[in-house]
Amino acid sequence: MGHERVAVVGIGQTKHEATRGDVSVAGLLREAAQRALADAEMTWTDVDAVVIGKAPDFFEGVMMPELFLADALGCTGKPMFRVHTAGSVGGSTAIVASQLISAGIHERVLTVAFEKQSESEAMWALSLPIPFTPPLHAGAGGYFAPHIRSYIRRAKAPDHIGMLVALKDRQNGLKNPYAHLHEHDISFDSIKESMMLWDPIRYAETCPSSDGACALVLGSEKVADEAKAQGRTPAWVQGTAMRSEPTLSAERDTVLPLGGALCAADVYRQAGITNPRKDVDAVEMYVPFSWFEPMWLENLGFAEPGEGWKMTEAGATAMDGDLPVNMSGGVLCTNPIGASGMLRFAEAAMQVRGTAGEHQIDGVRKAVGHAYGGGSQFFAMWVVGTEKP
Amino acid sequence: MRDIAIISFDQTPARRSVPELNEVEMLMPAIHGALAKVDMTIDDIGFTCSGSTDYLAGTAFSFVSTLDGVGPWPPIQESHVEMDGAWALYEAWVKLQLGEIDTALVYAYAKSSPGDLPMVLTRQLDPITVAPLWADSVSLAALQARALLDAGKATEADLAEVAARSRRSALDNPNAQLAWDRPADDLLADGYHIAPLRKSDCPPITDGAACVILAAGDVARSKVSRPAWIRGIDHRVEPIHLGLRDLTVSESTRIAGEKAGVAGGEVDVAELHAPFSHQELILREALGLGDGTAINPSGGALAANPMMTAGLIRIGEVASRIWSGEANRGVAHATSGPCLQQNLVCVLEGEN
Amino acid sequence: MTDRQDPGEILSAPLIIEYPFKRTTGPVIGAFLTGLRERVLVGSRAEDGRVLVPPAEFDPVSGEDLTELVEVGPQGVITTWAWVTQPHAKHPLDEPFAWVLVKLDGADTPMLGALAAPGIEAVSTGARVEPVWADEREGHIDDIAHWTLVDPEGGRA
Amino acid sequence: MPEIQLPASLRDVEPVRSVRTPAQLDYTFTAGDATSRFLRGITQKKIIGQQATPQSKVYVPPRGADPELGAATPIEVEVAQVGTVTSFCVVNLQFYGSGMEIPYTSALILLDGADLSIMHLIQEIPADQVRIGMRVEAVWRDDADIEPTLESIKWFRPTGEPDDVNVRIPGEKRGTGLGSWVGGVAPTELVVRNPRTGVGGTEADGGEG
Repeated sequence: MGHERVAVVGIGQTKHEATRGDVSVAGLLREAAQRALADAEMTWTDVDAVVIGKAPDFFEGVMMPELFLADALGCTGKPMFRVHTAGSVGGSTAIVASQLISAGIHERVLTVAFEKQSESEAMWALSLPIPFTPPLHAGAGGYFAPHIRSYIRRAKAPDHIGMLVALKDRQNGLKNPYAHLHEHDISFDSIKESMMLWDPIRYAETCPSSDGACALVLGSEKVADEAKAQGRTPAWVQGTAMRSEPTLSAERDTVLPLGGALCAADVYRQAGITNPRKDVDAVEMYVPFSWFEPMWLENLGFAEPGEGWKMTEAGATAMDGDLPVNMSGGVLCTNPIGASGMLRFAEAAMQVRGTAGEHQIDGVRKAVGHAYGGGSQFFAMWVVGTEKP
Repeated sequence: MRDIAIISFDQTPARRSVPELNEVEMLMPAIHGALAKVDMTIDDIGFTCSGSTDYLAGTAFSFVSTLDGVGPWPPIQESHVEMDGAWALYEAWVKLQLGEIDTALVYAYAKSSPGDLPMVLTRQLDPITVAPLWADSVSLAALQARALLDAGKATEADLAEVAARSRRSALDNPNAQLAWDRPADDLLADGYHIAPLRKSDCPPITDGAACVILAAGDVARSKVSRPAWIRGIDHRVEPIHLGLRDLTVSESTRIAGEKAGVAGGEVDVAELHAPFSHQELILREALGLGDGTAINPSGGALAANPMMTAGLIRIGEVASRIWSGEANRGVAHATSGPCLQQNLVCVLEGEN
Repeated sequence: MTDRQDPGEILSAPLIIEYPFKRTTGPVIGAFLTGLRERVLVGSRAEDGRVLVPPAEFDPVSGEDLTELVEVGPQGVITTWAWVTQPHAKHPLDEPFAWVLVKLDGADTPMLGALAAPGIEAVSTGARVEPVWADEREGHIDDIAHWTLVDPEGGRA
Repeated sequence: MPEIQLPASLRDVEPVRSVRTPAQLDYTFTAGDATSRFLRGITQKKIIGQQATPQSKVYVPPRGADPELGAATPIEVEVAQVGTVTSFCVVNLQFYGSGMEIPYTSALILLDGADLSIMHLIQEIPADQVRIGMRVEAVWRDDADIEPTLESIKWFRPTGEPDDVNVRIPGEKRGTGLGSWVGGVAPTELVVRNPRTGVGGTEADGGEG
């Protein structure tokens, strides 16, 4: 964790939509960044450094787009850094930003993650016809569906669990004014009747493609104490961790990846969490297909093996359950890929700060933000809390 | 700040094209070489970080398959930047500052040969007002060179001197791609490539990879007799639009050099990431380097310019000269973006 | 064990990455492109009073929003240039031409363009130029077909 | 959204809100060593995996590195053209460029003699009858149509053998999966055998236990 304490002192995000036709890429980032700065009561000139994250550059068709975005984010004459760790990037970007403070290098760091998927199509960018490379027969859903099937078999889970997750997250999303999907008519039956895209994944159990950005202002202990003195609650970063493992290795477990569990164990150790189910008050986890909720519940130590789906079925992960999961509506409601991980980290911080509005859980003292990417192989997590670490 | 040193460095021989190897196949010898030089394996490494960009070879998530070359099993602590490996090294240095780990491995690689590099680089430019013009990287550098000539800060002969000296120095670098001995006057007799630049003022297009290992304090001392300590490291950026910058100076390099403490002592050697000859002159001025400093003894980017890697190689080249005792204090520089838009400066020092 | 193969045995194939990206402009860059369609050049006024062309949505120094757009040009002067002897198929002109940074009248920062000129000797820093508009304009940087030299008396060279 | 002040000349015209910027980049992709060697086997209707050492895992298709060892894979090993379905999904989405009739089945198939499943199509059986553990065999294109691509195998079809009831779903051989917390205790790196040091894993892995 380093010598210096770090806290989230400003949070901003855009309204997420399929196409944000009103703003340029720069405008999209600035909408999130300016909200974060306003929340922190700072201006561009207060920022020491900027850390930017996004998923592959082909999404917007700009190579290393942080270069053309440098002045949009007030970086002139400042350090600017670009992280890319596949789908986990929004989380790892926030972690890299926090380390600039915990290492004692900077006091105030702005971090921004984004994707403007409407500039092209994710389906195109993710399926460039690379010669001699075995075709992926059905996109990301086609990649993850067999692993979900393996989970269902291994955990002996009933079919309706994925639908319960989709219903819960879409209903949570109705409480989040920034969420992309606001499906007021959603019901268990409408999900059940939606098209089976990649059996066992239904259309209504799948994340959307979104334009959106998320930004955080991170501050040193001094900066956070000042914010607190002025009545703005900081969310203290109590632990950060990242783990990577190979995409295609013979020993790897694609259902419950070892890297994900090691990442969780590391971040809990730092945050003093010994019993995750008891010690954590709220979780934002990266669930792009509904079945990943029970899978991650097991992988992150909230449930014994084979028991994650029982937590979901019993309502433990609902807003009024003992471990609310994805209060914001999660990736199932909003998926600007590069920003999706940071949105999880941001929501965890909002819960701790008590600023989550209608989707606020009462009395959150410790919250977990989680992101993953690639073929369930890159993991980034943080724990934020009301107490100084 | 914790004492962190560069303890190992390896690179693949720079070549115009390495078609017989994919990226991970090309990269692995650099990783294995850097580890072997200090008798380490990946199991001795606390953190791994890499730099690369998808656009060069046209494959999304290129870094995902190259990670296989590290063997991240059991799972490891790892990160990737879509930047030159010098910035990956910066992230590793920050991570080491946190005090939980003592070693880090940094690698970078690029295969520029599959595409038309100067045209691929146009995709970095403002996507609405500039990129559609397909203003290639050499043309933009030529605009900068003309500005420098017009300002009276350099002559074409000065550029030729840099070009000639770099390729002459490269004769001693077994990994260089362009190495020859031709006097500057001779170069001036060549026609323009994109005026006012001649071919000799421009970098080669290179496929290659490099790996650097960092270690903290006593771990570094246990591995090499004379670690190359990072005494300062900083990076800064400017707007991408050429019209918003004074092209004859590098303000971001100047700030980074000041923050990294370049002026804090004699600089024996400097490896400057100047892909075009005139850029060396701009960088020398920005860093305040005088005649006492040996500039680019490796031949620099004019002798081998693997994208995303050439900056990391500059750091490795300076470190090598500190390990050998050839230099006591050196400056390494990395750049990114058109016409020196973003710059990193690292000050390295040996212990006496 | 097998030996490494010669490069000649390696399989290779074309890989084409092509997409008709649709970019939302936002109001400031949108106004610049609208101007091009209407044969009008506009810049934005920065906090320090400078007029930036192409207009920036935000101050390049402070990062604050810029909102005032002003008309500039259409003529301007070359601040620096580069001569291309062998144009690339993707370049805006087929014949040898100059890349130029042009500071438009009323602007403080230059913009990039391609200048048609009879030869390298015809181009110089400080020379006056003006845009040659495309016949069909749709609100795109290519609405400026290219730039051309203006003689000192005000007519075209 | 800040209010924009336009010059008079632009106040009464329809504003531009978006712009098409088509871009094409042409690359010459080269397959590299491992893939070229693998695909030359395919042109002889052989499926040739690669491994780093005689003891290490056999990877099909090989990609140039053993991702567990972090080492090159110079040893070639021909694997069987029959294998076991370790998992699958039924695709009902017309996928860009697929040209497949839906629904079709995309499966992970562990070929006999290989250590990693390949993803390929299952045909010649109704989609709703595909099972984990089902034994399948490769069906090649006509000889005249064999090219250096894995698509020279048109699909896999059932062999009619009994299902492999012991089929290993990745990680499942430890019963609960590698990344699971048992009794509230987190797994550690020692759950798996480190292939370089031999530390970790169980004796069945050849590790120290």
